[in-house]
Amino acid sequence: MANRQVAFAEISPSEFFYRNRDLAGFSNPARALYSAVRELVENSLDACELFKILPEVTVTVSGLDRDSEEPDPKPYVVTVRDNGPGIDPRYVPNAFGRVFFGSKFLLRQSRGMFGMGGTMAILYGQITTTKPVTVVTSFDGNTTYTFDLMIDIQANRPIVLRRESQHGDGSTGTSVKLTLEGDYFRAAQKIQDYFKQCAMVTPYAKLTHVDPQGRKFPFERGTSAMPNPPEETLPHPYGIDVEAFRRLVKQSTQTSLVKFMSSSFHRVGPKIASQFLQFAGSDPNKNPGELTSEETVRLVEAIHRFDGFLQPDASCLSPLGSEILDAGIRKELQPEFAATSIRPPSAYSGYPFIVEVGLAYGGRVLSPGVKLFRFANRIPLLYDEASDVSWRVISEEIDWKRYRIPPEAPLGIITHVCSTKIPYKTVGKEYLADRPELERELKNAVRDVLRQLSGYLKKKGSMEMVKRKLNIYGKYLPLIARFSTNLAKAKRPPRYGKLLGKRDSPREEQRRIEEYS
Amino acid sequence: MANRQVAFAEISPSEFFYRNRDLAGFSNPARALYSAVRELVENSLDACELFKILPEVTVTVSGLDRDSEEPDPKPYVVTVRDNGPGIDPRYVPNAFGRVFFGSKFLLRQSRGMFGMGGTMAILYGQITTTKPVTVVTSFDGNTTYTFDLMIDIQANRPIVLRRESQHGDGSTGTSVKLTLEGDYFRAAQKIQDYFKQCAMVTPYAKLTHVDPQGRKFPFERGTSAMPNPPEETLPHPYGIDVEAFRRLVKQSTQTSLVKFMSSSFHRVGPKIASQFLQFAGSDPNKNPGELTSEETVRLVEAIHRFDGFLQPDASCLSPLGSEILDAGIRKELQPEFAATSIRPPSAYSGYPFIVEVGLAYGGRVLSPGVKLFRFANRIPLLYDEASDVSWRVISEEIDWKRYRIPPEAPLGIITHVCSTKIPYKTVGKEYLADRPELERELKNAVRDVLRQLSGYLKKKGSMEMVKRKLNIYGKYLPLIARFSTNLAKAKRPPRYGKLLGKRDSPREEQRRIEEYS
Amino acid sequence: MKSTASLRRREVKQLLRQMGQRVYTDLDNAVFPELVFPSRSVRNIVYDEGLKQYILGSSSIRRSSQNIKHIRPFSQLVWLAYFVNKLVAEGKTSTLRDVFYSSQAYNVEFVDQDESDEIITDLEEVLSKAREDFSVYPEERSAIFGDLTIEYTVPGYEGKKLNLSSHPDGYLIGPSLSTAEFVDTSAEMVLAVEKGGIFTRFVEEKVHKKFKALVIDTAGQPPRSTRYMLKRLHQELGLPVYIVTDGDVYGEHIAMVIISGSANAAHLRELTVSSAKWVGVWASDVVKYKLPSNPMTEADIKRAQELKKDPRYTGGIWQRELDLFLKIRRKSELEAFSKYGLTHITDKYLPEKLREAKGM
Amino acid sequence: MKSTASLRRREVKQLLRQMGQRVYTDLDNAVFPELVFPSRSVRNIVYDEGLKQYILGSSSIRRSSQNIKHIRPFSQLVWLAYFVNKLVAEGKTSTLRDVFYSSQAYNVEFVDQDESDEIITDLEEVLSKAREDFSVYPEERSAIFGDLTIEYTVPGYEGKKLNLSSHPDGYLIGPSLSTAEFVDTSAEMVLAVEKGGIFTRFVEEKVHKKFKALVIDTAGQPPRSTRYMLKRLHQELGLPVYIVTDGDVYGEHIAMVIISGSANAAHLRELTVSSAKWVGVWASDVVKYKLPSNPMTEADIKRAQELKKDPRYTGGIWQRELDLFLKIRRKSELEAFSKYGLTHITDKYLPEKLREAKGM
Repeated sequence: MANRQVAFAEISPSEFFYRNRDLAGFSNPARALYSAVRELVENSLDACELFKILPEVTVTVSGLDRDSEEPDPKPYVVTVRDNGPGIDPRYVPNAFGRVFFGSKFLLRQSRGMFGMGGTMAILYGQITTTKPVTVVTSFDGNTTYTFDLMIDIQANRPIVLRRESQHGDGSTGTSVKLTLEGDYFRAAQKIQDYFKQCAMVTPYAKLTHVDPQGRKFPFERGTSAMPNPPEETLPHPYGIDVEAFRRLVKQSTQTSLVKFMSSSFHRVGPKIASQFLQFAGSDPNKNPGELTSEETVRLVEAIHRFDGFLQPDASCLSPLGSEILDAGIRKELQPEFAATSIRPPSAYSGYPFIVEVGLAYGGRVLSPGVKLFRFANRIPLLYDEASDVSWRVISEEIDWKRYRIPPEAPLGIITHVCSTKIPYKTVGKEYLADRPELERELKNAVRDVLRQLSGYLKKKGSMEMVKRKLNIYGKYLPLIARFSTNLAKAKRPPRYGKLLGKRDSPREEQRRIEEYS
Repeated sequence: MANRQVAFAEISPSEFFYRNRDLAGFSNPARALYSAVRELVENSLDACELFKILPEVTVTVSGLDRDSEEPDPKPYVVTVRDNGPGIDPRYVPNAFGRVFFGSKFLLRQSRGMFGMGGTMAILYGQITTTKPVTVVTSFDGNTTYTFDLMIDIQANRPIVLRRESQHGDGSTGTSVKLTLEGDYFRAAQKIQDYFKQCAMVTPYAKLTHVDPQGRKFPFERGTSAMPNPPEETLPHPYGIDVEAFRRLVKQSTQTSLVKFMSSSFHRVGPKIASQFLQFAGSDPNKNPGELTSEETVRLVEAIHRFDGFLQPDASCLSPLGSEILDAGIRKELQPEFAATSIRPPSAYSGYPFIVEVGLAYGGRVLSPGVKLFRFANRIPLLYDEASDVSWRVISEEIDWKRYRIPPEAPLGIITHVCSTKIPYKTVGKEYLADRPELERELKNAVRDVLRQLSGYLKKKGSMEMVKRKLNIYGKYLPLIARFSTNLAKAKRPPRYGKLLGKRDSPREEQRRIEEYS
Repeated sequence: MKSTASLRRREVKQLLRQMGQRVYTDLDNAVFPELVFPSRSVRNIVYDEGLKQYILGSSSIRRSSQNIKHIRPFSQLVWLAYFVNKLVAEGKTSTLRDVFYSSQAYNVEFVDQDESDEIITDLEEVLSKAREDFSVYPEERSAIFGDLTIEYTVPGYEGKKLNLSSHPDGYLIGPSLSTAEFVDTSAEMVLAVEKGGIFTRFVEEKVHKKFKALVIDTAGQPPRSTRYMLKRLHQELGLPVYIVTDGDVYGEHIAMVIISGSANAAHLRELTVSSAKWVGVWASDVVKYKLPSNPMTEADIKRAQELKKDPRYTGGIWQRELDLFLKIRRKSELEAFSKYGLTHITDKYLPEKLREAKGM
Repeated sequence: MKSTASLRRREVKQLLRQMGQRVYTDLDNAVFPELVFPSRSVRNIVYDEGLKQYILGSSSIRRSSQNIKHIRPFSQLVWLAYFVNKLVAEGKTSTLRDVFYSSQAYNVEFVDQDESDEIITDLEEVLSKAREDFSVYPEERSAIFGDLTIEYTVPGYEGKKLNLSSHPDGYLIGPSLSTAEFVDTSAEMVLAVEKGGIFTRFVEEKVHKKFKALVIDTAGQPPRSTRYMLKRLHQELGLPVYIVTDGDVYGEHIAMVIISGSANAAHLRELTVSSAKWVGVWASDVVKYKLPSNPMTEADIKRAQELKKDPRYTGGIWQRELDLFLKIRRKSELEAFSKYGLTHITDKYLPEKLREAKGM
């Protein structure tokens, strides 16, 4: 019996994602090219915004062999250059060559959620073309560093093939150039859509896309107003688990439970901390480091039962705001009418979030019918629309008839959710779950912009109505006179001219019209 | 400028999945309880089958505090005990306490695809209850080892709290006991369905479920026939990438390309290897270890263009087979009629697969209408039915009218796909992608079982028809006689008695009936 | 018997002239004219226990030419009065559809025939007259047969007489029959049947002679002109009216409408024969005569449950038969009696039911 | 004029007896009896260029009582012959529905009325007679008006005469009119109109006098008894037939069916008046008279495209007007002429079109 054995092996995180790359959006050459572009662009934008730099990002996609007439899929070179804060050269190899090493593992609003998109792009490039990635960066403006990197997948470790430095030109920023097997022919539409929609919610960014034929698609800056950078926040007690609690205890230098509570949690001050500890039956002066395992569990259970904690606030979030959203919509959709609605902060499972909704009506860009543009932490979401909570709200929760909007009106609805944790349903980051709190806020915001549109259409319509009705007495009274003269067998028409004369002025007329409408 | 810096940090794989546990099916207490049960059961079944042991698995779920009347969610203890091959004590801590350490990282058909379900269950238990997991195992029957383990999440490392050994009773097997916060009230239905459907495709297993109220739900063995254990297979050249190719080169001891090719790939022999190398323009005698990076890329590209490779065969797969599938259907659905269709092996993207479809009609278990039971590598798939390729085939691709099956017929359709790699659309392992090769095979198999049902119903119907018609002349001829007598104004009825006398025997009658039907 | 038809015509002409004068005078005095008539909204349709029929309540519509939303329908209403005034004067008739198309020469802009039909009903209310009185007839027509001598009043036929038993396929009840005077009859009752096939059967089997009856084919739910004819036969000749329908809830309702009127003609009170009797086919007949029957559909059952709540259906056979329909959940057609021979319905069923009815 | 109606009755009785004798003799000789008649399957309906109508081709149905699938319909067919033989003998009529219910006393088990209707058509084929000849009439009936004196042949009215201009609402064309003899007429043409409202208008406007016409209301697509009446008027009295319909493809098809017959009566050749003329409303009239019109629906357009491929529609005005309908994509009703006054259709349109028709 002794020889019957199951073989065990360990694999590295890179190895795991190498094997299951479709989990991260790298399932085929078209999707991989699209994912590589968006992951790198999002890293650039995140970095710029954190330091409140007006972003300038240039994305070039070109065939590895520029003259080749080979059909897709084939190797492409993707270069993404930004004017961000740059990266300290000490971190460059690990940041790009190691899965689970990154800057996104904080409670802070950012586009990336899983901290591995960039590395996945490099990994995919390497396994399909065996080319290294080239990273050029300057974080102080004085020196520019150039790295050629590959990944030792089995060890999840960067291999530095080249490291050079030269004199900088005073500006900071990072440029990433990688080679991967892609299918631009099939990815082109999604990439174009991605830039267009990105421009809608980051009108303060200058984005430039150069396609494999060398054509330049610039998305110019529409405003230089920028949202405040997101801030890191403490965890909210609601939604905390035992493991997280123990880590906070370990990190804390406080020696009493009450001080620990009021310094480690979001919106928990000494007063609420005392109330809670009384509720939990714990000694406020106890040293948190001395909590037994059982005591920890009991305390966490008490946290879940206590209803005296304040709702999370959203100071840590960085919404677009009405001005930027409006500018983005007007710039990209050129509508006849635009409206926005910014909801107050709310929270689900301890994570604060803000819903912002924009509406565009008419103009030359939109076609008839409702088009939905979905964003989460400023990322356009392009796939699986019908599974998204926004779609559900728009298609099922809104009583369209109430707003008297013609069914084929050219309408764009833009939804943006920002949060320290976006409730994505999958790693693909393409659609949001039906959290009731989120659904409620979306519903309120959509209703708000529809009311605004409804008001606009009514105003526009009633002006036309007045014009149309101005001459209505003049049309019908003569008919009434004619028929009644015949019925009454009268010899002459009635003197109803005075009734028409009553219309002293168009203003008087309009008053009357309004009175009866 | 130097001070503006992005903070970087590394996290461990455990940490990553701890933070994003909804990616692995642990998003809430109900789903987590269900996922923990199924992951542990599937590990047990995989282990037994690999060694062709008739599985006996007992799953007990009980409240941590048995007398507590507390409402859900609350801590539950889940114990899964099997009679499998056991685990070498050297591997126990890492197998259970370390993400990315496991036995599933091979090209072999198994229920688990990502190799981390069991560890995720333990991790989830630990973060919600801080209780260790207890593993009891014997791999030789002589000694039984008991471990109490926890996971150091930040380090992705097991912590062994207890390691004891005692004298065994001669039998092998493993028992895993973990404590986690769960919601049995909401998970009960899915767990019940899971066992019922499991029993349908593993009728050779004895499964027992004991619920929190102590009620026992046994699923007895319906057959002792067992499918052959799945075998590990070499990779097929179709779908290979540069990284994988390089690894094969590194592992190989062959010193010529032709020998390397014919010993490292599935269904590539010396002849095909030579043809291919000629096609690629490579020297067959070149030492593969001396390939440059560029040469490697060119060779892999040539592999993708070459159309002389054989389709993968399915000797490595372990389908249920007609006998076992039929036994499972009869045992669980007790139908009036059952049929199965086993398709020949096929392949998509280099992965071999086999489709097996069963059908159940009538009986006391099924209710009117079509019910679909989906399985992949013997796992029941319970969520997101409408997104699955089987559902699409049944609802859109089948012309039901052709089979003359009454619309409200009580019908069960069972689909089973086995493959070295199941094309799951998400990590949740709940539905399969619309691969055209898969769709075609499912369609053919479903049509086949429907044809069988159609034949059965026709035969059943025509027997009843014969009985009903036996006396038909006796009924109508007297009427015809009566009316024609009246019309002809005849004085006596016609002597048609002889016509009835022609019915020599029922057999003669039936012959005539068949002649005219 | 007096000449009711010509009296009616004179009265309508007078009413139309009065309406015109009111409008004319207002206009001449520089006042926006308006017309007031009862509202037909659902809330204003009430059941009158005494009359045993639906009537309109006290809410009114004030349609003013000053209101910009009313001026178009107001003009249409005055045009319609003008148009039918010409019809009556010239002794011509028109259909609902004709009215719609005729309007197009006058710029009064009906959007569709539904709209002109509505205005016709408005005029019925303003004048308190049925549209047949101002020469607007429906297209569907039912038929009559039996010993009744009439005298026409329509142009070209004035004074001509006709006996309605002279054409055994029956006489269409159209404008000329509706406006004819009744001269003489030997009939002692009116039998209203729901279906043409049974009407023909009754004529063939000489029901008009055997039962001294005038037979009317209502062709389903009878058009108003036919209900008006029944009313006149009852009122002017004093004949009792018996109703024979299919054995289903729709048949029961045909009888009810003849007896108690319909909600959408609640503004007209001259269309009901409250003493008329529904003699069958009852649900109890379906059982008693073992008639071939079909299961009631979902819609049938729903309709029966609605009618059970209808105030007209209080008490008597009405509730009893509805309950029985709902219990047996089956329905039969009049033709079902053919199972027992074509003449069973006239030889057996009808005499039995008429005997029964006289005791009701 | 000879008494065609009584001749026909005698002929039918004889045919029924022959059929009975054939079946009886077979049975008596211990042979399974069978009946052979033309197949009505779509493949056996062919267009006869000479007759300009659909007829049945040469395929036959052999219905044998030996075939277990045929014996039930065979029995039903013999029962039906037995049943109508009684009807004819007793001078009674019956409807399609009556036949269905009457069968229930005889154990011949029709599943539904569709099935008994089918067997009635089978008997039409076996006897080569229309069902009206063996006293089975449809329920829908159309009407006639004008100076035609008829003599009834139905029981109780034998020898009685009636002039069809004596009731201005028109006479229903039922069994007694269908079987009456034509005695005398001053009419010189027959005008078949599609709608009751226009029929009444024609009568009111004395079209029967002005144009010396018999006016027939076909009530939409005319029932067979009406087509049979048109045929008789044409054949026995030599009157030309003119058809006036709505200005749409359905109107055009009503005219076509009167002239060339329908596919589902391809087994009967005595229902068409091949010299009848469709005088309007044509698509070109819609344009020429600037009639109020509505857009054609999807269904209208599809129907027009189907008819374009129909062999009966080859050439002449038929294709021309279909093409124009498809071009203008609008349709008008007969009532649309009311826009120009109620009498415009009779004063202007009809004379113009009849003039035009005489040149056709």
